[in-house]
Amino acid sequence: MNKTVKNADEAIKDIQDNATIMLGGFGLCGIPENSITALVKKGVKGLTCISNNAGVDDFGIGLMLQTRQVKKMISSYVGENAEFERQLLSGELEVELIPQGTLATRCMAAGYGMPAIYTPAGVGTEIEIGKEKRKFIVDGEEKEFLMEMAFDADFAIVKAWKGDNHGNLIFRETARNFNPMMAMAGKITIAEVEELVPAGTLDPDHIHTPGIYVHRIFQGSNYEKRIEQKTVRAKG
Amino acid sequence: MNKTVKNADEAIKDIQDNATIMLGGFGLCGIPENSITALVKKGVKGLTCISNNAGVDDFGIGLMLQTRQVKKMISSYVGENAEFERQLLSGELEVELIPQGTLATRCMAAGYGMPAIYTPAGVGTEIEIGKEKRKFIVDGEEKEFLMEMAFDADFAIVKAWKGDNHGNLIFRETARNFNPMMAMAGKITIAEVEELVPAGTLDPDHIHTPGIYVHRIFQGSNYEKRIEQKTVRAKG
Amino acid sequence: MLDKTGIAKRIAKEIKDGYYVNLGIGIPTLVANYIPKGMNVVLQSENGLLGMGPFPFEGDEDADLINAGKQTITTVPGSSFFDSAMSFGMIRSRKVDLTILGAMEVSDNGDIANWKIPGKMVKGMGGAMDLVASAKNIIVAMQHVNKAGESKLLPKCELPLTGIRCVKKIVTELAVLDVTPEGFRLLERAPGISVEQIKNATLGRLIIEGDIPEMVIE
Amino acid sequence: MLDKTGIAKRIAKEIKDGYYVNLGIGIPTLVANYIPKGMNVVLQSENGLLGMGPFPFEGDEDADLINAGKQTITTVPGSSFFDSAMSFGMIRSRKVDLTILGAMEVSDNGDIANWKIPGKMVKGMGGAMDLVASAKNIIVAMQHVNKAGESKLLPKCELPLTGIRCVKKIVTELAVLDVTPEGFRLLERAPGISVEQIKNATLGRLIIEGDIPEMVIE
Repeated sequence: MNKTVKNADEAIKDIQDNATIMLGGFGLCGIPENSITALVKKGVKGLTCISNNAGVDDFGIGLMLQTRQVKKMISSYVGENAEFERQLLSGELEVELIPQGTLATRCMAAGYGMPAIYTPAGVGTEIEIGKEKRKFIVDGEEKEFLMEMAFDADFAIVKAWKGDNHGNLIFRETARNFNPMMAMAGKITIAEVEELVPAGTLDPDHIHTPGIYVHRIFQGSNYEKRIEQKTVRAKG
Repeated sequence: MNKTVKNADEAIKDIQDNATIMLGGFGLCGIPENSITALVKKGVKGLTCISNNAGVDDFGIGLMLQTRQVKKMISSYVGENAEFERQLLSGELEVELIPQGTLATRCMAAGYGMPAIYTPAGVGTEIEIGKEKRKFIVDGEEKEFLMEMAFDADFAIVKAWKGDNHGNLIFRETARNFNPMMAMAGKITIAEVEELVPAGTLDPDHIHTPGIYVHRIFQGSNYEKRIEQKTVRAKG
Repeated sequence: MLDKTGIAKRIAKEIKDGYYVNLGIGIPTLVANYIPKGMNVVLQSENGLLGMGPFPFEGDEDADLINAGKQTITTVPGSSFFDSAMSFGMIRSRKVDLTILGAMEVSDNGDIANWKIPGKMVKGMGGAMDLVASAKNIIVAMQHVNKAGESKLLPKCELPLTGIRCVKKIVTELAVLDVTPEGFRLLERAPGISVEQIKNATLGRLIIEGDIPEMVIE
Repeated sequence: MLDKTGIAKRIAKEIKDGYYVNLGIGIPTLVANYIPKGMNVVLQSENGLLGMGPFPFEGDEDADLINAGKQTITTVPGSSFFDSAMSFGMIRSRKVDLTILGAMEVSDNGDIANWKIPGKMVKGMGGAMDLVASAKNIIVAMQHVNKAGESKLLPKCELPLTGIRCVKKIVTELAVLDVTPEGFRLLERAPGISVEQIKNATLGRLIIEGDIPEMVIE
């Protein structure tokens, strides 16, 4: 069950124009750096990107915005990104903002084969427009929920800390974030890892994403792991 | 955040007659042995038990059947249990059989605050009677699903391998099974562990159930860990 | 006519390199023994394991490590453990390539009955309903006829259903058949079995086109 | 009048031993600094952490360890990491005892607006809509009036809503107020602030019953 590919170029080689891709990460933490670089190099266009954030001007998905490869972003928070703002205001870029928990759960739904889920997030706000609303009794109280649909993504691209050639993945700290759900949700899932080990090396109890969800895996290189907001305290 | 209690008796002391309780485990693997013994000792009656299986005649939930403490079992497979069969046929015991994945997912729904989920399991069978059926398009094909409701359990009782005083849990091998979802789903969750360690001992990346879901934890004793079907192969 | 081992051996030929496979209890469990050496196949056990290995050696059994049939087992390199929600999640999202299970009855539209006999003690459906409702490829290992000689390949199941329109292929002691929109399509005869015998043993619509080869099993 | 630190200190008094708390960006983040020593409180960060600790010492920052505000942080003993689905799962299932967040406007029925200003670039709601839709106890840290001196405690929010009927308590530079079915109930005055000043700064229904004590903050 060897799913190893040589590098990011090989992993993403069949991603075509107008594909829908999920990209793991929260802010710049746990993002598939190598794959993003490869997508920029390949120059694939018209992408719909499902990712919690859109990177910054010169890192993460921001790099794909610079090259105008992204047609649409589906995110919960698009943050501080001047090029993003320019493209959005000029109408070059379409943006769908959805609550972060809804984003996570719509990924999970896809991975768990659930066509739709119910969440209270967005009830009574503009988010509910066009969505089915439904009341359920929860803890003895009637409460309204929105029906949200599972995502349907051609590719999911995730970044893990360690992985093996079966595609088993282990994430590190808060770099886990959206990666496990997106790994489950992609029709084709590509995983890049900091360290690729032979099957049997990872403790089966420690694996966060079983290899069945992962179609291609490679060991990335030159991880920058940029910090978006370095906050420290004084010593002593 | 010390959630440690002395033992099973203390952990279950406020479980009253007619409570609905979830019990983790698959077959006899990963079942909360100490808590079951304490429930038998306490003699609480009229219980509704949500558990994948019902134990065997003289172990697991079977012990609570012998003492006629169980009013209703919600399970996917009740297996080989003579006393169970006797009580069922005599009308003393009510049984609701539901698909295993539905059972797991209804627990998960409760833990994830989703009032209902959709699953195709049981469509076209007697399981669909009385349930809402709905069509969704999945991978371009129309498919029918049943709406299944999140469980509403007063208590969840789970068994983990290791835990800490914050209630963080790590499971071992296939003894994990239903335990993590049930831990998330109980209004009050009780965890018994083979080894209880101080907070900070367990690697935060290895924790399967974060302590926020667990209300009481204790180190169990005298685990029998009975094997239901010992199957071996000859050496060499 | 095939014995249980023969059925398992014939089904093993349906497994392809790179498959994730879920094996039900009974004959399907035996299939694991006949997967060609060198083929990369990962066995899923729905109680929370990918990468199931053979039974342990005497003395090595581990109470925490069982399969969905509650038998003590082992793992192979590359295995992973997960909870039941994720296990059925991967089943529902069709990540498992092939599901092999037993049946009491199959109808010629692919309905399956394998969990309940009216009047007999019901043990429960376990994970069978989830598996048949979601699996992308289901092969059934079953007896063509019951002990009274009555066909179990029917126009319509008489027993309570486990799932509908889901079975893709059937391997019995007599034959290999595909389930098609037009009914059971006979693909192979068991050694020494005639087309006539299969016809007589099949109550559902049966399609017989051209010469039906005898199956080849090592 | 309270400064930001004062608001954070006052809110910290609402935290009880044994609480799991989610702190939003801005003033709520400061609250962590004023949780009484010895109190067992676990901070949840919705990007996947329970047991958030203070900022790291210079040189100890770890790119893999950030909070929901994307700031480098540390963990405390007993912490755990999990994915975003579980994180919002525990939020939706009301395992988090208290959520503290900022707001642009709150209405006297508990509606909150804090994510979008028409005509300005929208950055997104992040996790705010999930938090306000599910949290069992929401305290808002906000300014009572905007820079033009206009009330932000309104009969009805004018900005696009983040959530409805969810805010339980508000701490501003002027006052502490509960949100009740009858409107804002004034509980405490900030040091040096009169009831009259609070009245003038509040457009929504305001309930003033009996003597309103001045708040006590160390």
